[in-house]
Amino acid sequence: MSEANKAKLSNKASVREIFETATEFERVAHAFYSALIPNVSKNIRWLVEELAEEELEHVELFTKLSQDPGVEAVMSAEIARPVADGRFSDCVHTPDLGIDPDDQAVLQYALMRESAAMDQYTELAESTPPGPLKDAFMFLANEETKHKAELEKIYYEIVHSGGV
Amino acid sequence: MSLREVLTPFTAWKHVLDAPVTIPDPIGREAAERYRGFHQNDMETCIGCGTCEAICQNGAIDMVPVEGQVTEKGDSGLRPMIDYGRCCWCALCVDVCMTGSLTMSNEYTWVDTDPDAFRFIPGLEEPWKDKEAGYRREGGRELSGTKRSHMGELAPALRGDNFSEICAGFTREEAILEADRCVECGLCVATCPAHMSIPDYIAAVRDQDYDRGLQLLYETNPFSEVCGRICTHKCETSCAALHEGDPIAIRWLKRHIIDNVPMERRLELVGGAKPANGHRVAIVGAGPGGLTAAYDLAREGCAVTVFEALAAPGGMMRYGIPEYRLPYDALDRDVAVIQAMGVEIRCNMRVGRDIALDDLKRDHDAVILAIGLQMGRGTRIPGSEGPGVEKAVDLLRRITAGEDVPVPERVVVIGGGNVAFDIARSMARLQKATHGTVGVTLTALEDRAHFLADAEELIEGAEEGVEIIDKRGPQEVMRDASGAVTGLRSWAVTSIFDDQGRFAPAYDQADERVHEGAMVIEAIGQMADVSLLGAELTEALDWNRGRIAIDAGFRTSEPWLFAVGDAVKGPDVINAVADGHRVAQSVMERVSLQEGIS
Amino acid sequence: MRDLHANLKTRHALGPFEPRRANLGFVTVPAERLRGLLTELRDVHGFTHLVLLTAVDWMEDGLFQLTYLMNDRAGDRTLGVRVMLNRDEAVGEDMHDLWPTAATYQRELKEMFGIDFPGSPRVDEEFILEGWTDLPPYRRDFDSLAYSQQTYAERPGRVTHDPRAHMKSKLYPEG
Amino acid sequence: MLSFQPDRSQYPQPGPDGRLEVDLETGKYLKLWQGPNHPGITGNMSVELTVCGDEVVEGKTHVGYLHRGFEKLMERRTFIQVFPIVCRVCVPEPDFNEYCYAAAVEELAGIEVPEMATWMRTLILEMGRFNSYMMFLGGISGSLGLGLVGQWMTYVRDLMLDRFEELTGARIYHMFILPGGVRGHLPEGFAARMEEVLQTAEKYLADVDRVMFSNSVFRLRTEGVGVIDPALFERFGVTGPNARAGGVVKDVRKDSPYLVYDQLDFIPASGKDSDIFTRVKVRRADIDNSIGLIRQILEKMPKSGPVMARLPNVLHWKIPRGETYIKGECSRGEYGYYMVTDGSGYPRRINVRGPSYTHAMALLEHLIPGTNISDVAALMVSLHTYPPEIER
Repeated sequence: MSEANKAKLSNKASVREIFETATEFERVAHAFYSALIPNVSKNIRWLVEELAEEELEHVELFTKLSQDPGVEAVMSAEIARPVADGRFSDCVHTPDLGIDPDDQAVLQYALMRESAAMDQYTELAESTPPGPLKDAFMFLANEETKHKAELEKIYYEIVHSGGV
Repeated sequence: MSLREVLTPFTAWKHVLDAPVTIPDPIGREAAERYRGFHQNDMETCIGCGTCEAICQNGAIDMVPVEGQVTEKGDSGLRPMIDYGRCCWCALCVDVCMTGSLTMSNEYTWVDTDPDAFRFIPGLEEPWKDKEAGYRREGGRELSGTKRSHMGELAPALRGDNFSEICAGFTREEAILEADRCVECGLCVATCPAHMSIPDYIAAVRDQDYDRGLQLLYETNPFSEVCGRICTHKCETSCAALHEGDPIAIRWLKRHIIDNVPMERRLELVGGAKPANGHRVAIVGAGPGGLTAAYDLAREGCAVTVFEALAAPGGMMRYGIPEYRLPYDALDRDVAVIQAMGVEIRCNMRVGRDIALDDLKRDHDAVILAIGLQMGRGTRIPGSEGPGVEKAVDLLRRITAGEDVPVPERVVVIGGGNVAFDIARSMARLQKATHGTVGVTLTALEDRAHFLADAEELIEGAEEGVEIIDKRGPQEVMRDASGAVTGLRSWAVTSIFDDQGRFAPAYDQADERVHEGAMVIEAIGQMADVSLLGAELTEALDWNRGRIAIDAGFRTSEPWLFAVGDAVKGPDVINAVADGHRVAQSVMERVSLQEGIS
Repeated sequence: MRDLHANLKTRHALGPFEPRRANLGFVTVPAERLRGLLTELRDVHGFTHLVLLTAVDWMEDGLFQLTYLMNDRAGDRTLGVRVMLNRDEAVGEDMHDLWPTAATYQRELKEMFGIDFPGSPRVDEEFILEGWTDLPPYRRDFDSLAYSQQTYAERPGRVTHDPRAHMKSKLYPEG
Repeated sequence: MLSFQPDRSQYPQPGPDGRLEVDLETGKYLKLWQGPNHPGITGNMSVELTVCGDEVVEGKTHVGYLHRGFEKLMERRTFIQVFPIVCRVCVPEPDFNEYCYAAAVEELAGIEVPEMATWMRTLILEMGRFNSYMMFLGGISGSLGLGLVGQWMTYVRDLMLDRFEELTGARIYHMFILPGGVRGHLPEGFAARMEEVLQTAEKYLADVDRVMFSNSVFRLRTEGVGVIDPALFERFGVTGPNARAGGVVKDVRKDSPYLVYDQLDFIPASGKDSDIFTRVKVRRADIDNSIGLIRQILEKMPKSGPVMARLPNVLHWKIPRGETYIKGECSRGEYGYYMVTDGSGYPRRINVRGPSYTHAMALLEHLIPGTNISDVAALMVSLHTYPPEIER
């Protein structure tokens, strides 16, 4: 077990650490979906494109936050490591969905990510001291919740259809 | 002549001091409770069916558009306007009203200097609008029947172990009784995707003119054998009769017509196709959409070839719907009429395997894709990969094809739509025939009131021994150490739709159950197999959220290619039929245009 | 009633007896046998009361049906005697000598159906209609609706809509 | 008994064609029109009188003032659509039309009417008869200058109209008896309110007995006047109270019972003298009969049960080919509907047989010669005429 992973298992983490994981989480997701676009059949490309776009917005949000002096000021503070962090951190590693994954596979992966993100941000919003970072986590928690709900609906609309 | 007779009349004078019996001021005298006074109409309940107008012997009623009343499914948006210059207050309009919206207040005085005021629309702002007293018909709708006519069905005991057709169809007497109930308002026509002339063909049943009935059916639908049996009959959900009774059995009446016209007579009545016009059209898929388009185009004189991947035409009508709902010979008769128009159906010709789409493109003026939704969706829950988990559509197809399918003593079906019931009831029959008992559990996310399947599926399925468990969300297919399926683990569904009516199930994880079974069948959804398009065409085509993008005329972004049916649009046979007509029209426009150019 | 019919059938060349209720039936008699039948019914069989005399227009068959409804009050029996007349030159036999009231019926039939009864008192006098020049109005080929539309002005402003056509125009005008 | 004995030597004699030769140029004769608006005429009808002095030598009945062509209208309406118009044939006693039409349709269509409905129908018909007689008493007294009785009777009739209103939803054209049954049950407390009306009626009728039947003027002007020889009854188709006043005790309710009359006790009123007085007297007794019948019906009728039979959808209702005649005893005599169907959705022919058709035409014209001008009104009203029955 690496030092870094040991640190992750302890129940405290610095804001910087959390912040960087989150930034990475969103960036990887955006990159993953973007890379997937040309590899899926055109008939499901709309889905991946929509997912990539969502993630891009979040990446931009983190970029903006990192330039915020108020955020910079709390970077070294220690906060409770979220329970969901393990699952969340795992998502930084992108899966292999195979060649030409179908819409259901993409959706299931996206749903899993959204679920982890939602839990992570919800906990972070609770434990981060008040300030622009807490606001950002709250915003993200809210966003990911909506996002997950929307994806679930899309999932059921696509998968549970045609059967009458 | 006595003095008494001269004097007695003067006794009348004793009344001279009596109080007058007349009412000093009769204005405002309240009429009796059930007095037939000025009309009232509950605008929200009224559906604008015009039955009041039809029965009015004075011709006092006009159906008129009213601001705020929207024309929509089951409501014409029209409302009665009554000309009090003609009305005789007989209240037949109230007695016949299909929804009970039209009533009468006991108000009877109305003074106005404008004669046109007496041509009025009840239910707007008249002073007696909300008055409680007044004529209400006693005992409900008496003037047109409210009970659906009986139709013979195989008893559950007689059908549980076989695939014999359940519904016997109406006898003539039953059909006439049922047709008699129709008030010919025509609200159903807008709801029917093919806009069939429903009131007209029902009238033909009433008149016992089956020839006329058949011709009316064929004007809009070459699949009356099929639709007369398994149509989703949304028309019946906008029937005026349903507001205070059973809706008219439109579907069964359609079947009754077709039941009463022998095959040779059908061909005579339908007549032949126009002379060949030299155009060639290829259709991929012999389902209802493709064959309807084929029928129309062939009648116009096109040379139509239908390429069907499976061994027989019909698509889901044959390979999806079980025989007990739609016998194959009924489907064959519909297909035979289509073939009689000169349509060539080439079976066992899977495009992309046995023939290339490019070849079709090259040899024809237009190609219509009518491929349907042949692939079943899976839940992809843990354990769902591997033997023992089947897709409903695959199993149904294999049953139709006569293949042996495994028939365990206990089976779990996931899904609450008609397909789920089709497989559940088919498996129940096979179990009954094989093991003598039925062991099918059907679990669905929805609660009973919101099952996508038709109500009679729930009733008949239960009669046949299918255990229906609603509000269960599948979580895992359970397997034993050897990997054999042992059951399905599910959570209770606490809510299924969000406030916008979109699917968003929520679960109670504490309420967990395992449904025992050696086979789990997934019947949750279907998708189109678009692989036949090939990468190049897939890339070239425009798409719309997973489906081939089409315009109102079912044209794809490629001018030679059209697409129709479940794969691009509607969810059922009648929609496919309706769209088949439209795509045929677009194709005709295209080929005529080519003609103009060449 | 069946016995009576059997009794009269041959002598008056009656058609088959058509019972309606126990005390009501109908029978058709050739026009030339009508007077003899009615007289016998009245004088011998107790059918003294002529309930009504009216006509039915069987235009499609080219016939007028005259119905003499005869009632035996003591026996509570009613017999409808039918005579079929050629519609083109409909002439009935005057019966006012048997029942003076028949004259009124015959006068009305002349006016309303155009069936003549030569010899009937005042048969050509106007009965109900004054200055009528059209077809006798109770004939089936007189169209009372067309007559009223031609004769009287409709008050303007009435327009109706067929629900089915209206829904088409609103919801699916194209198809 | 006073009697008018004119010198008839100067009268016109029938010509060879049997018609009177009245030469107005001689100045001996005068044409006098009684009606169409005249207190002695109930409804729009007129009698064209030829008078010599104050004696009437000839009378001709003229109708057509309110011809609406009902029988034609009926042929142009579906079976249910005819229902609202039949009552309009007769204002004072419209219900007979509703009953006869409904019964004819039911018979030809083979519809069984629920028992409750037959009781309700009988009740309605007796209420209608009562009201018809109220108008009659007013009419006959009015035609002899006794206006007071008319006022009383109008009041009593109005009370009965209140009962009609609460039972049927309308006062005059009730449109309550429709093919298949009737439109509703008795309202709560109806019997008690009806009893009040009947008791009020009896009170007023006792007054009428005093001021009319025990009135020397009334008796002088009606006794022995307008006598119909009972020998004429059959030839002139005289029915109802007009015949019963001449000793021919025939009443369809008894002789050919319909509805529930065979379950009710009553003795048809009758008399012997066949004059105006007896005809009025018979009707007066008929009113008592009706009052008794209404009480019996309300007491004996079932307390619950359906009032309508199941009909085919009335919008497509076709009735097989057939013909029938339905009759009943209305206040004026035999009332009937002769209906012919041809298998279509419309009646082929409906003929309305009203007693006035014979009473006010052939019979009246026969009775008028030799009467005094001032008696014509009473004579005519004593036959109880409703002109619309003549010109349906």
